Amino acid sequence: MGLNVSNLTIARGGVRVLEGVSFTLDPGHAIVLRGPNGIGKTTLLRTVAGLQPPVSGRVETDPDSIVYAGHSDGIKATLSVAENLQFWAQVFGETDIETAIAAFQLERLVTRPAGGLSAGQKRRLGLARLLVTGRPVWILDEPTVSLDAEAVAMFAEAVRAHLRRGGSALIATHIELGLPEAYVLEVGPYRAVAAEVDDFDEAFL
Amino acid sequence: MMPDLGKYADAVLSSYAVSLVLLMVLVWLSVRRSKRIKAQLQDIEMKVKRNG
Amino acid sequence: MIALLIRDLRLAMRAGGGFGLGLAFFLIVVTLVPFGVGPQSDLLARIASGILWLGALLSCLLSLDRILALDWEDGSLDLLATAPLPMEAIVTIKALAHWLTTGLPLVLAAPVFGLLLSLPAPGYMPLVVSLLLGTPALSVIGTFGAALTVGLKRGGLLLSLLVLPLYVPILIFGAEMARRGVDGLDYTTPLLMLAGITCGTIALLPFASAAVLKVNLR
Amino acid sequence: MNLNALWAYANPKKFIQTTEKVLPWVSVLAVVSLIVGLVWGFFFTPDDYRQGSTVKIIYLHVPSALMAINVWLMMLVTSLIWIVRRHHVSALAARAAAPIGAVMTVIALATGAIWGQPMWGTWWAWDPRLTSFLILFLFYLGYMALWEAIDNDDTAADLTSILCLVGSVFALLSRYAVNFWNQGLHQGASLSLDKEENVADVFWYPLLVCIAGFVLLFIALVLLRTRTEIRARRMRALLARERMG
Repeated sequence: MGLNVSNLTIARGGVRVLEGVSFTLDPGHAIVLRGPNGIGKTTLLRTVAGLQPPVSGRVETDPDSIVYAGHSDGIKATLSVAENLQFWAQVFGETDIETAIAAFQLERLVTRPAGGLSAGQKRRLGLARLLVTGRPVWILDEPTVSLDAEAVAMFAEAVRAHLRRGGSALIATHIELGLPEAYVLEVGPYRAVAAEVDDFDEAFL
Repeated sequence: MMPDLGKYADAVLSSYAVSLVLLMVLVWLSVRRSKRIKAQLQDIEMKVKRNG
Repeated sequence: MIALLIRDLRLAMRAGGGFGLGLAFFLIVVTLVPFGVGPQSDLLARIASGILWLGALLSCLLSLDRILALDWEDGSLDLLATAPLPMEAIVTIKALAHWLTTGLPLVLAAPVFGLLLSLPAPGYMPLVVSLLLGTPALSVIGTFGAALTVGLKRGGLLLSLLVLPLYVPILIFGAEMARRGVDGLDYTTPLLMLAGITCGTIALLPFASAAVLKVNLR
Repeated sequence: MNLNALWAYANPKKFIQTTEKVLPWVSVLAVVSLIVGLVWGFFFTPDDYRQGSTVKIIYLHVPSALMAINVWLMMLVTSLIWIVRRHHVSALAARAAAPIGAVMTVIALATGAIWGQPMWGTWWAWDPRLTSFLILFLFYLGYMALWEAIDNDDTAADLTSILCLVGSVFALLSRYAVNFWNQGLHQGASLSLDKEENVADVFWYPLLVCIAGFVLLFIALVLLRTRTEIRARRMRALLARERMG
């Protein structure tokens, strides 16, 4: 089960930002989205994840195959690391959290309240959540923010293992992840062309 | 000319006054905002066109 | 779904604000009323049912903005929206958790507070029943209001302005039922109306809340 | 006439062009009929044998009360059109109408209170009709506040439409609840429109003209304000595009 995006046009705050975006993400592959700030990478990821409707074009995928991780990790400060992971595992109908804890080296932190973690540790916990969901298509928005070099390597290894299991990943990032096998997609060329000013219609532009 | 309103003159006159004032304020505000927005939009349209 | 409910209840317990705060507010309202209207027990007895209903409504209102705001801020709502739970289920669970932490304690505490306000003996039963029937609707409507205002910076006041008019029918029938009970009158009609409104609200409003929340997550 | 042709007017540009021509006529008609109706009612009608000269308040009270409810109904319809067909003009018309409805509600309440003072001996009674109007006013306030509070126009349109739908149901429930709660002083039959035969012809004809005047005034204001909202919306869209470069 992959992800097929065809001729997608997306808008942020009523203004078109990207148009004609097309790509296919097959099982076992990863795509890295690149482009300057404000070009619409986050909007694109949210549209693909089904959080907002596209202006036009299609996203073909099984919505039950996608897991999304945005800028914030959805971590509850008063719950412990294990409780946080357990909750998300239960929501997605899974039980195993040990693999995820091991993959991001959270063993020593499991009983700590998540509120007491450092920013990087929180991020690792947020990424560990991806593993407990058991879903094949990862959609990640700036996953490596506040991670140190060692943790980035940890993350790259987790993604590689995920791809080996037949999963796939769509990642927006600015830094080098150390994933040479990933296909890099520059979104800059898809920047929406502004319409004529005089000819205004439903979109008021 | 003025009709004899009897002992209820206050009530009748004040209700007409209140209603007409409210209606006029509503109309005045609507018209004022309409003019202001129209002018602002024209400014912006000019500017956008100049910038291409 | 159970997991979400358990998590919300656990969070309410750990944060401490959940069970305690609403009840404490309720107690303060009940304590302040005699200062405002005088300590005569016949006067208090006459207004007790109304005060208890108003107090319950206000302390319910107090915690509404927490229903969704916390999950919005830390991104949990985005993640829940892509989880295999329908949005309707999420808002229903949220409302249920709010009721269990706010509404239910109020219902249980109402008889005790009734004593403080010298509520006449025949009034206890209809008061508790009316609160038991009415407070779930308050939570469900409150969740709708919370969903409407979830992304706003100054949502709290707006939330009250939006939610309070929606509370009118429930307050009227609930308080009417309690008042008729105090006077020893037949309260079947308001009981049935209240039950009907609550059932209708619980059945239909989550769809509106879910639609609103999806719009706000865009 | 082909019904689908009607939707063409839902295009903002077309709407502005069309209303440009219609608006002056509607405005003139509204002013003329309001002046005719109110002058006729104020100067050339007799006093009621029971209510004396206060009956003249009817020419403001009844039309404004009617409009207070009808404006909400119009907002309900345009909200539904927005939800189903997603025509922006429709959502903006609802936004434009809300303050008018709120003012109509205030006029109905104020004239009602002034009228109630000599008739019932009190400015305010928790009478079902008066109370319902007060609740309606709160709904208008909440609706307008929600529009103002949200930055993104499409989000605001979606949320206020749903609030309008839910609010309508609860407003109706409140109406019944309030009726049940207090039977009230307000004379229903003698002055209300449901039983028009009870209003003598001398009062009835100027009243009809006044109602027509209020309706026309509402239409003129809604058109004017919708045009303003469309322009404001286009202005925000242009500014947003400028910022994105």
